[in-house]
Amino acid sequence: MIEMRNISIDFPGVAALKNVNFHVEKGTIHALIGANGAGKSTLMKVLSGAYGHYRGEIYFHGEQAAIRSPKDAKQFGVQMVYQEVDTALIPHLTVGENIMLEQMIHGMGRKQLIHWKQLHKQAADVLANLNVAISTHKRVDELTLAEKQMVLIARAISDQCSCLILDEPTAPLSQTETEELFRLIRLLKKKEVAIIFISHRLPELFAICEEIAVMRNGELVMKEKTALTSPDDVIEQMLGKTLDEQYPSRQPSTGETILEVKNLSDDHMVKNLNIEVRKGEIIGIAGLVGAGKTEICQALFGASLQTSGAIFIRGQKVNIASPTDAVRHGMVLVPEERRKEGMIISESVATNLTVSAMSRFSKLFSFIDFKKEKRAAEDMIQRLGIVTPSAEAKVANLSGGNQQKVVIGKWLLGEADIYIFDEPTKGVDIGAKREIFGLITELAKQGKGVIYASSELADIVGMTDRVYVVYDGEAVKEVPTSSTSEAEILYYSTGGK
Amino acid sequence: SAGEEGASSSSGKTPGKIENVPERFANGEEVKVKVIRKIGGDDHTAQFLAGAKKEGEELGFKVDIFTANGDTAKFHDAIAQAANQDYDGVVISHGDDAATADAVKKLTEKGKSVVAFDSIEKLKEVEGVTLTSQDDKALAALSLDQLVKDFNGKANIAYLWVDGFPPMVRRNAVYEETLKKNPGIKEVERFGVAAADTSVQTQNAVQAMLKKYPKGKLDAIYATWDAFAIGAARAIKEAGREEVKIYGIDVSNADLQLIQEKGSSWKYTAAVDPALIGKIDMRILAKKLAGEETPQEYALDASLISQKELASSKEPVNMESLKSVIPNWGKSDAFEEEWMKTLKEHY
Amino acid sequence: MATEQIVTVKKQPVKESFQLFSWFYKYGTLLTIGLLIAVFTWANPAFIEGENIINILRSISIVTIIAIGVTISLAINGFDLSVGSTASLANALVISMFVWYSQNLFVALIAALAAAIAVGAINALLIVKFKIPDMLTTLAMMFIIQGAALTYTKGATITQNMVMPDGSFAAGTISPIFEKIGQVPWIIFVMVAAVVLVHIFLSYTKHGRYMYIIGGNQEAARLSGIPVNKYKVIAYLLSAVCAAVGGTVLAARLMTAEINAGSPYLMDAVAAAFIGFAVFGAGKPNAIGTFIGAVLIGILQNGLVMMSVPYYAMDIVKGAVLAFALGLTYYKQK
Amino acid sequence: MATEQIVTVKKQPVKESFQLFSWFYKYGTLLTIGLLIAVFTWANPAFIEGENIINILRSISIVTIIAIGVTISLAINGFDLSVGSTASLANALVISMFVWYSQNLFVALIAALAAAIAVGAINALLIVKFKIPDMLTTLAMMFIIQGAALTYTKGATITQNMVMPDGSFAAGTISPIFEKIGQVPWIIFVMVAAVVLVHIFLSYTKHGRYMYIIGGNQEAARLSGIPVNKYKVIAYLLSAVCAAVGGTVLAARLMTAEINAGSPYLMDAVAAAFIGFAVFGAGKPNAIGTFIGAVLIGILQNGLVMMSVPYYAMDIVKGAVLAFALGLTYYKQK
Ligand SMILES: Nc1ncnc2c1ncn2[C@@H]1O[C@H](COP(=O)(O)OP(=O)(O)OP(=O)(O)O)[C@@H](O)[C@H]1O
Ligand SMILES: Nc1ncnc2c1ncn2[C@@H]1O[C@H](COP(=O)(O)OP(=O)(O)OP(=O)(O)O)[C@@H](O)[C@H]1O
Ligand SMILES: [Mg+2]
Ligand SMILES: [Mg+2]
Repeated sequence: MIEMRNISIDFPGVAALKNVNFHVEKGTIHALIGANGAGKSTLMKVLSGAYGHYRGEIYFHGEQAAIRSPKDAKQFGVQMVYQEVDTALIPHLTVGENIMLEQMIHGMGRKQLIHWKQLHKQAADVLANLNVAISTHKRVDELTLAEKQMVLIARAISDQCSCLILDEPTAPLSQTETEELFRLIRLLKKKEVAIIFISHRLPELFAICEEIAVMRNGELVMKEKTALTSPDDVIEQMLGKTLDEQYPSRQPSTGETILEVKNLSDDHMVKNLNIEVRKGEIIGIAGLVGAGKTEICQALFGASLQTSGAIFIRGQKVNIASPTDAVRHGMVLVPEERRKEGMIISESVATNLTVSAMSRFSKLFSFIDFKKEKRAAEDMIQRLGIVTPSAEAKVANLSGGNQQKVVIGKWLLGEADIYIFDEPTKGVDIGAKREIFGLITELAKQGKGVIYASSELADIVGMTDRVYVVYDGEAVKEVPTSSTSEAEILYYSTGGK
Repeated sequence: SAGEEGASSSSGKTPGKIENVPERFANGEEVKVKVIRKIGGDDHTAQFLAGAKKEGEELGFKVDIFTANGDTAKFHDAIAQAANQDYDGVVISHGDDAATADAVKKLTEKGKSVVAFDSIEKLKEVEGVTLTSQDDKALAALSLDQLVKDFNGKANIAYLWVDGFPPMVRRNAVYEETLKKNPGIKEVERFGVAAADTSVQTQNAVQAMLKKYPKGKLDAIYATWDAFAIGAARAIKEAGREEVKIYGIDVSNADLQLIQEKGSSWKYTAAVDPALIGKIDMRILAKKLAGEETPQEYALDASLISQKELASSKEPVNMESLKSVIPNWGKSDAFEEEWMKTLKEHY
Repeated sequence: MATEQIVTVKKQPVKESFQLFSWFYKYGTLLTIGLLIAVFTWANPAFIEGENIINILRSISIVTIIAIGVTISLAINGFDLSVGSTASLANALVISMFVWYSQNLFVALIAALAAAIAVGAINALLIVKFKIPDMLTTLAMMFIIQGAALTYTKGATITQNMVMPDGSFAAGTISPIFEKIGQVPWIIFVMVAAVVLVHIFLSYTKHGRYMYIIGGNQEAARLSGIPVNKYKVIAYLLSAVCAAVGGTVLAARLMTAEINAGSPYLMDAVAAAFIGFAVFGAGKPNAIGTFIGAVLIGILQNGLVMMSVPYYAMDIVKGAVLAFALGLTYYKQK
Repeated sequence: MATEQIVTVKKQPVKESFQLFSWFYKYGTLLTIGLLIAVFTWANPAFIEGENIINILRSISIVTIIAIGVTISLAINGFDLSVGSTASLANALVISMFVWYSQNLFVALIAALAAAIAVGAINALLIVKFKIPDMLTTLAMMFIIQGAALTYTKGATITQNMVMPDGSFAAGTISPIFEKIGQVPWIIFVMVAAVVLVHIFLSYTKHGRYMYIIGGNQEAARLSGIPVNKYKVIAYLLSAVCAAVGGTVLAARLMTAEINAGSPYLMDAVAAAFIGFAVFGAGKPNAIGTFIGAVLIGILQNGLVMMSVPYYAMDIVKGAVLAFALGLTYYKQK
């Protein structure tokens, strides 16, 4: 149905796509996979009209289609849910308005006045179809990330849609929500919609997609029926090498308690949290989306208001009223929403990497030692394999996964005793995920305490020594990883006792 | 301060009969007047308002003052508001826009007495209003004629003037005429802005002019406003070009300071004592309240202050001590009735 | 209905203090206005009389009209600093049409409108085409328009019967109908009309929605196919038109064109529009809020004059009340 | 080295036009300055003489010092509108210390500094604790400080020998050393020192780096352990101190304290700081850029007077050149 021929596109300093040929048929689900920065989002942005300056042609049902703007794309029914959700939402408007955005823009015809009641009803219907419970009158800037994602999907299917592009839609979703999304995708497939599905989760792709396309370095290196290939093939095509074990093996050797939290509550979500982390230990915080994992991390880090409880570090009671206090006591946080909380997009990669370790790079009278800073930054770029033109490039122009690496690299340079990771592998390709797991394991080996919060149960099971299962802001269960399973954790996460 | 004491003693006094004063003031009933000035932010305003307030309070009035800082609409809001309040009389200053006539009419319709200073001519047509003004023609002529005399009718001058204000328009008329009569006086440059930082802008501009006209190319600067003269004097001092003489209009403490500085190039300034204007306006208002005859217009005499005269004083001269140097400065018994003296003694 | 069940979200137990603060956020400005009215009326009962209320409305009308324009530019997340000087220019043009060129009301108004459209178009061109940030563009334009108005009037005040450069008298007169615009009740009607029209435009039409969408997330708006540039142009045009209407009303009120007559309105208009953000918890620029912001400033100004606060201390009180209202609104908000 | 391989990415053939635009982005302002110098010198060779250059530097010194403060507040993505009135207040305080209270130089300077710290602290308190947006806070503070300065001077100009309210004369004299600060070369030295110090602070120390990071993404800065509030307080204190230094230098230059003498500097300071964004392609507020912005404005003002452009047309040219420089800088930039 859609065919993209010889698509190339350049950005200053990068050739993001090189002669890519890609096609999809109606009523099929296509997977698109590739390492971070391979060009997946860029290719799809070309198709959805976000980038008009590409070379090459796009054909629709055999006829050439001049797609140079989002409006053009929409005329052909191409809808895209972007990877960075915040770039597509209007924060100070309501959920209803955000969902019905396209109708407000293209569906009004000569009508000038907006029919508010009708708008909210239509939006509520779309959400009901998706089985999502969000009030259409809520402002979007009050939503959680997952809810925002749902709003965007709702928007995409609210309009006429012949081709739906989902750029890593499942990254912020938990298993149950992912299932809901798949139910919906299958529904759309029945309605003859072509679906392009970008994800870094291989099992997912193999579960739902009929065809899989792999990109590497701006080129399409493989396109195959899912049935005729295997995850290992795909990984090899994607990274140019095979990947052995996903989770690094390790011998947990735990020392004395480094962090102890007693009865911690915050002012809106976290209730009576009791956790303990020992040296060299990786503990997991598991739970569904919206269970309050992020809130727990924030409360520990002093980033939200604590209303009761006590925190002991190395046996000493400490007062952590702000992130500054936490950092001073050797505790750091890799936040979940990197664009909002992790990076300074207008600054260079180097500046972002060294921000939390500035004191180590400054001399007398706080003067910055630029040489030392640059060396450390380049070192970290190499260690993490961050794809960037240079250490001076702005992080705004890096691909999503590489941005995540920068945020993690920042804390690796920061040197702390306790590391809190909140969904550190979200949006990271398998290769890099493996590297990040390696880094975390390395930290544990050095005797650091690690808190790993994630809604990906496989990662929790694969990485941690002990798991706290969170339900509605409360740690309802503590289990040793060796004696549990994904199913058991899921059982507790959904409120089972 | 003296003013506040006057106010408090008047309110503290039990209302008894005051002898030999007009009926209106005889039983100590409170008299409230308001002074509303359109322009503000300069020393002239401060002195005018202080003069009016002082005189009013000495007469036992309660005097409220307001300046709109150049915001005409705010000026009119204040007048409209005064019309609604229980003021007996209003002094208006610089109501030079057309709408002032209507606004003043509203005041008189409500039975309030009005005296205006430097406002539109149309006010003369409003029944019962007295329009006072500085004699701008005399001000301009005094200093300009001195300039012509000093240079024997042959000089290159810079003209600092800004259009758009009635006094400025009147001063300009004298200037144009004088230039026509003395073809030897050549205007080589002109500049003028009326802004919040007029003097600093003028200073920077005159600096550039001095650069453009090296020694011998520029003889004098004629400044139609003291804010201009201040800027010019500072610029000349900074450039060390004291051979360029300044002839100005208006005077204030800051001006006197500059004129008296050693080697100052500011030679003459023509002026009316702004505090005296305020005082006389207040006296005319008092006469109106008393129901006495007042003229339709009144122009205050101007004097020429010279650097030489100031230098003759041993002490540094300021606005207060100027009267000891310049004959008749700041003194006028115009409209000062016997009963006013009685009132002043009483309060 | 099935929808209902799904849409409801489980309520969190919200704490008392939180509710109090969000109440303040919504009603802080109104509360401040209420307090001020109470204090001023207590000090002088004349404050609350009809005539004085009309005085207040008259005094805020021009600020409000200009502030409404600023609100539109804020809605697209822009910022128009040139409104004050545009008002000056419109003022000069309207009066000069009458006085210098003996034109009728219609021509005079068209002249002001044409100037506004030119200003708005240049602003929009620089912002949309040359991509100069809006604050900078409109700052530069502020100087240019101010200069243009000054040059046009040669720095002089335009009045009926004024002396022309050639020594003759200006023969034109200002239309008496025009004079009416500047008087009660018409001046208040113009203000109310501006507020209501822009309120309807921003809140009930799709065009207003598009502007908020652009203001909230320009990139998303672009990707959704909203002609972003077109709406930016419209916003700056409307902003300039409001400024010109303000300048025209100012002209009708003063019946003269003084130099830079419009510039003092910039600060007050910006303040009114900003205060308006928070009124009723809107959280975004809106016409009703802007009007209430202007009312706050107007009441303050009037009340302080009435209480005979020395003129030099007025700014302190004005600033302090502003800070108080803002403090009530924003304290404990995120 | 292995690092090199990863870090370097093969260069693409970048288009000519693109390079031209990025060159303009970096050097647009300097080019404009160059053009202006050429035009003015051609019109009048005296323009380029040393003496006139000193004139220009002297005339921009106060704007630059105040603009440097604005730059610091912009660095943390704040905005300080109260600098002009803070300068007025400092001016009034310094002169009054000498004239009214016969104090020495030291006391006078301490008074100005203390006022600056008070202003900065209140600004910071309202912004950091009460979370009032910075533009609004400093707008309110602008009124308050202006009123405070006016009340302090009772609306009168303070000069040596002035008449006091009780009829006596002010006996104090202004220190001759103080007068020197307002004269060449010292006034220029003060400016250069301010520019150099703040440049070093912002670009070479970790504190400056922290400020830029806060300006870039406050939430990320907070979660990186930077004490955001502390740095905000410092930024507003420094901004107020710069404004007070500007006001003090103004006092030394004028030797009097005029009413609101500092307020006209706000607009020019903001303009200078904004122009500075783009100088050398910095893309963020910076001290050197601000200085160059001030130079552009200063050259323009001086050159126009020299070319005898009528004063009322000056604003047009000033605005047009501003727009031109900005257009060069931003055209085709994203
Ligand atoms: N606007 C831009 N300006 C400059 N470079 C860009 C821009 N957008 C993308 N790139 C570059 O193009 C390349 C491809 O980026 P893209 O976002 O398509 O990767 P991706 O495959 O979606 O990766 P991820 O899995 O991390 O989302 C990257 O090297 C990126 O740095
Ligand atoms: N700004 C906010 N205002 C009100 N409630 C919020 C806000 N942010 C989050 N919440 C609520 O807090 C709860 C937990 O939020 P969140 O989704 O971040 O948790 P999580 O367990 O970290 O999930 P995730 O898997 O997305 O990381 C949700 O019920 C959400 O509605
Ligand atoms: Mg991507
Ligand atoms: Mg989370």
